[in-house]
Amino acid sequence: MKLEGTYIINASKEEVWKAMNDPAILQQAIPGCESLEKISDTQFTAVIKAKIGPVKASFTGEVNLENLNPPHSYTLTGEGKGGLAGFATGSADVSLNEHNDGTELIYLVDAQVGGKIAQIGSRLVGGAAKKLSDKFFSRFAAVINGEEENPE
Amino acid sequence: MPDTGTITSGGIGDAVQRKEDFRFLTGRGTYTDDINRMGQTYAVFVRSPHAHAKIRSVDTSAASQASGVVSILTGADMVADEVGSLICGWNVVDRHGEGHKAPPHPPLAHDTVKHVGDQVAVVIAETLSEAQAAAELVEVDYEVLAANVDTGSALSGPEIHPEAPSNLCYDWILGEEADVDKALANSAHVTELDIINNRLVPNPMEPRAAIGEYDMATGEYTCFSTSQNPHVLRLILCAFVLGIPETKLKVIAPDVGGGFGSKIFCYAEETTCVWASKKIGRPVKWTSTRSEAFLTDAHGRDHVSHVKLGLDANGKFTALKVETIANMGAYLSTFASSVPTYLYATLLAGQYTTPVIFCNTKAVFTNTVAVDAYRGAGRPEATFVVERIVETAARELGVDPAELRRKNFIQPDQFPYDTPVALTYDTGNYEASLDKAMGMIDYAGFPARRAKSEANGKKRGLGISAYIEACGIAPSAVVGSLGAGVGLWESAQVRFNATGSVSVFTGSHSHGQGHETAFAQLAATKLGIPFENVEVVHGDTSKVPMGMGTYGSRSLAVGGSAIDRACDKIIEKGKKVAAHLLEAAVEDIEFADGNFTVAGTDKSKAMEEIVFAAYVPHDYPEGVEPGMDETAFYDPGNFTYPAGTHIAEVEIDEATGVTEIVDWVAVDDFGNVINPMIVEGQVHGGIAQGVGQALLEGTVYDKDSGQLVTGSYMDYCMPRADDLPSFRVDMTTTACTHNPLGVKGCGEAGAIAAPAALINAITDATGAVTVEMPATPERVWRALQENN
Amino acid sequence: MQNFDYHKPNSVDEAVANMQASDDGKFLAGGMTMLPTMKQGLAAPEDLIDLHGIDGIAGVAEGADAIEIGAMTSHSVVASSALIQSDLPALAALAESIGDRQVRARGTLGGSISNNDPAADYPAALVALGATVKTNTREIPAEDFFVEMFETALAEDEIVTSVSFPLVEKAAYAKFPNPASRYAMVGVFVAKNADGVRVAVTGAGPSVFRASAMESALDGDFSSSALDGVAVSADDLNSDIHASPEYRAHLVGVMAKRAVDACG
Amino acid sequence: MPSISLTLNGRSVSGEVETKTLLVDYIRENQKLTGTHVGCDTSQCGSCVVHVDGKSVKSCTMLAVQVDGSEVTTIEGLATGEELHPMQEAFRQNHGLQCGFCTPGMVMSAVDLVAGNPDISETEIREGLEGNICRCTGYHNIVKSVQAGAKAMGG
Repeated sequence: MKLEGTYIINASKEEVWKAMNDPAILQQAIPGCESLEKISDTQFTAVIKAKIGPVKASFTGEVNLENLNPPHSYTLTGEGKGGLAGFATGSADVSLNEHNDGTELIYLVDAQVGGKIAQIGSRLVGGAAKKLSDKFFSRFAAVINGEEENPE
Repeated sequence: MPDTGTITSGGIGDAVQRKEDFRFLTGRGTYTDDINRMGQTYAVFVRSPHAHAKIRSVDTSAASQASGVVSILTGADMVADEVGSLICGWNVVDRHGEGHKAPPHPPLAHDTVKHVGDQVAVVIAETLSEAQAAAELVEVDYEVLAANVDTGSALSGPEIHPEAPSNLCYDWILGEEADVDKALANSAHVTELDIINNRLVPNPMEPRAAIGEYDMATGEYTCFSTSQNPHVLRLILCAFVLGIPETKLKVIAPDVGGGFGSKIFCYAEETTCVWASKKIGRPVKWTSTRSEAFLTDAHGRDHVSHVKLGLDANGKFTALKVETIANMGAYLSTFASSVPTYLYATLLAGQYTTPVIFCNTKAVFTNTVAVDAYRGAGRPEATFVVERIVETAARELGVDPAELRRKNFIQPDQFPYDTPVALTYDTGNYEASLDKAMGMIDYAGFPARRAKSEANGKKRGLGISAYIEACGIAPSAVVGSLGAGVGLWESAQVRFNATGSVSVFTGSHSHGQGHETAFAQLAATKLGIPFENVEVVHGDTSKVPMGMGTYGSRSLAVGGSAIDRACDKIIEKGKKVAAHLLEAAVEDIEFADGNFTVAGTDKSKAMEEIVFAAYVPHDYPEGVEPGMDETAFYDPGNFTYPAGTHIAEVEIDEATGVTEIVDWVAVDDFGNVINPMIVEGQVHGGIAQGVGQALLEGTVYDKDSGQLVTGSYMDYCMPRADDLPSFRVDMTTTACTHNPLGVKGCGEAGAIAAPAALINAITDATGAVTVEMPATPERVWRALQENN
Repeated sequence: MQNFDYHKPNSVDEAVANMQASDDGKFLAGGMTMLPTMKQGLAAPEDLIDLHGIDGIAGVAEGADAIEIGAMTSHSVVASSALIQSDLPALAALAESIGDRQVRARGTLGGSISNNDPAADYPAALVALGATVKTNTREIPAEDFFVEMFETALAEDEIVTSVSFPLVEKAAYAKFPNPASRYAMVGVFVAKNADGVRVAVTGAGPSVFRASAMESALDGDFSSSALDGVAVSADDLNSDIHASPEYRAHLVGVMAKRAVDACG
Repeated sequence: MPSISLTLNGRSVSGEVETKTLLVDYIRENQKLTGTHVGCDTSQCGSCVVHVDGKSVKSCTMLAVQVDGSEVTTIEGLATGEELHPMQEAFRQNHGLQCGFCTPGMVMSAVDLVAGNPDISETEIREGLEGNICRCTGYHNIVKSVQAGAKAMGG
């Protein structure tokens, strides 16, 4: 499934780019992210506790930064295994443009889920994915903007 | 029709209540999952969450340490034990003379997984929950490959089997393409239509289950299984997969909670349970969850077709050309290859005199669960093609669809009728069914009803489906020449006990059809004994001589005929005994109503007396064996051809696109009827599944990921009571000419007839040329938007 | 499914204490969502705190210009309550449309709204009627209670005790069920009282929402024809195999009209 | 493990159960009453319907610990000896079953549905059986059975 969105962030393109490569900020932004450990500059391992309504599943997996074109764009890819729940994979093409109020961040997410969540939760998968990517980018924007946001 | 509540004597034609109902109604049925064996263990399969992937490694180390784990077995263990591939029992030879591609189908995958749900390992533990917990700890490392799930584009998608280039299983033809093309070119009118036959999940309410058990003392295996054909399962397991002599494997299919085709096949799970039971020395039980059933039970249908029908200036059909892509799924299931070929293309004549027909079927592999026979198997697809294109032609030409059909019907005096697609219809009267159905629905009054609906903001439509099917697939010599790996006879053993009760052993299996009742009626009538005295035994390979099972509406036509033949042998022998006791010549003995009588006299012996004499042969004819126990194998001379007309009338809510079935009439010709109550019930159930296909049931695989999106009742829409109307069912009768009972089979008719009737009604109401199945409210709403 | 510690407290305070003592606890009301989720292995709480043993949080009571329904009141009780049938028949009819007979026998008002499934029926009623959700610690207006998909204003250890539904002049609920699951694919609850008309939509979006353009149109002329041409944007609506956003948007309009007509 | 006591088909039973034990598993595995069936895992098919304190519920969506102190009736408890309950008899008379797998749940739902309503309409029956899926009968004869059963029960 594909999702897209745009955020205006009150910071320069360079500042946003730096944040996009900062594991600490990424961890704060990824909903339910319990740990994000750096393997290399572009590779991380992550533990994410996803909670959608009654469903609670822990995903472990990798996050990679690809197609780096500083400070304009990159692709954030990830895949996680959630045991019985199944798995999730996705990529987000993120690009930055200068904007009157700072920087315009445009994302295009392509995500897939598999296993039990795909099999029995199809009516909710789209909404959940949208909610999680909105959460990620809005938190990301908030963290850069220095706004208070309590990560779950 | 008799009132189905009537209790009568239990002879042929009586709507007698079913013998099996008391146990089912009181919760005393014995289904496979109700059986528990001493020392039993529980199996849980580790399944692929990916549609297509290489297995890099399977790590069972953590799982094997888990509480209660007895054993964890993988594909590598099966390779080491030389367990065979699950086979396809029907070799379809393609247009170039090559056999179909049947790539290996290991019961446990060891190299690649090819659909979501493909099994990789089995965890066996002391309890079910321990097995479930441990299965979660099995770590499989997959290299995910691109998935290919779309029927229409499968040939150009990622390759699934090296043995099947371009994912082509076979490219098969029936008929002469050049003749058909020429006839089409010379036709006054040609109607063309793209037709999709949607994939269905059979969903018998009882999920599959199996127990494998090995007795070290005797070297014998027992397999309890939810099978429609225990003997066929035994044959496949013994001869092809596990290499066990048939004397050492007993298959028991106890009460089975519906099958609809999906329980014909030899599956990985029962195979694994039987194999594993010897490895661990204990019984191994597996019961499918519904979620697993969605991922592993063979699905049905899934065709994409392009169809052309030619008509001359008088509206007579000149030629039919059908090009179909049929999805086989990831592996070639037990009888999958025969479904879109011999069970499909051969029915494309329908009830009509179309002189030339050509069908090309390309069977393709995809990363989806295997597709095989599902109620109707090929014939619903054929009927849908024929009845949709005929309806469309009538609308294009502006002629009454009933009249166009009538004009092209094979006439009663043309039987036996050779169709251009290899079949010989023995008998029928298609117009009689059409007339009766039109009368029942008040066809003439439809325009007035439509006008009334329009006034209430509703679109009304009427759809006819004049179907034909071929049941009781036969004879063995013919199916053998077409590639079938088995014979298609049926066996019966009729065993009188000394005190006059009768056990009838049949190789066909009952999983809802009521054999225990209908077969008892048959034997009781034939032998002239009370219905209550007859018990029908089925489903156990150690009791029943041999059998081919239940599918293709064959039980009565083939299995029933075998019983009839065995009864003939009993009567024949009884005559010898009676002649001796009555001091008359055998030729002078007549048998009627349970009595052997010397012709022209009142000298008579009842069946019970003869049977007693046969078991206590103190005064007995010389050279005649004692006992009264006869076996017959019946191999029919032809298919049977049930046919009829169903008419659906619908009302569509213009605002929402919701279709309501406001009336349904079904007039079927099943030949002679043993128990009209059971027959009616079969028709109702068949229609419901056909309505399900047309309105509700769609199987959706995500095109990118290959995940099954409709994997539960949350998304796969099963027909419920409030989705369906009451049906008005009636019959016409032309007796089958080539079996002793004159019967044809009734199990699949509804599922075959219904989809075309409904889609014809919906397209009539909306004005759309086509509405894809399932015709969901949104699809119908869009059709209304586009056509008004 | 994994084992858990099962608690059956006798009071709300005890239930809260059970939750506070747990690292990973869940309240269990009707269990119609929770138990299937646990069966599938998609949730495995360490503690399950069953609210069935608590007195005083189930039942229907008449308040001043309002009906107060205890959180543990089952859908079947709401559907068959003589009081609700006479004073707020739209709510009784809504309850009767939830799930199936067996689900209605077990499922509860409190459980349903605390879960806030985007396709649940009750949220539309609460929002359109301007209901107040009462918890063990506070009162929350319905519109603040439903935050987003599966999220409410409830704290982890907060329990809904009752919902107070103000009586209105007219109200009706029109539902288009998902053909398979029978959840609301689109459900529209219309309520009219002296302050004006409120239209709440469930099933169509990520969470219940008010259709303000429809409300304005109906404020001026409370008739279904007033909704002609008042469209709901498909932009943020749900998309799944059963219905596209465009179709859902269309259905919101149809269901809203039907609800208005049903108001009489 | 918690201990529970209940009345099952008129008989007092008690014992320890794991908290995760579903009512249906308790009935089938612990009490060996296999007439109650499991046909799905998303609480929709209704093959597992039993009565708890007189109301029909899906026993796959209740915990065994939740019926502590309750009265539970399964299909095995409906008939009196060999004499069928009027609803069971109506199903037999009207051919309201084929494979029999959904039947116990269907009958238990029907008994609850028609209680006090001998003249229940076809529409009410069809809507009232929303929670029970049958794949064999097309519901036609089930509806007839339930209507006849309602009459025979006399409300």
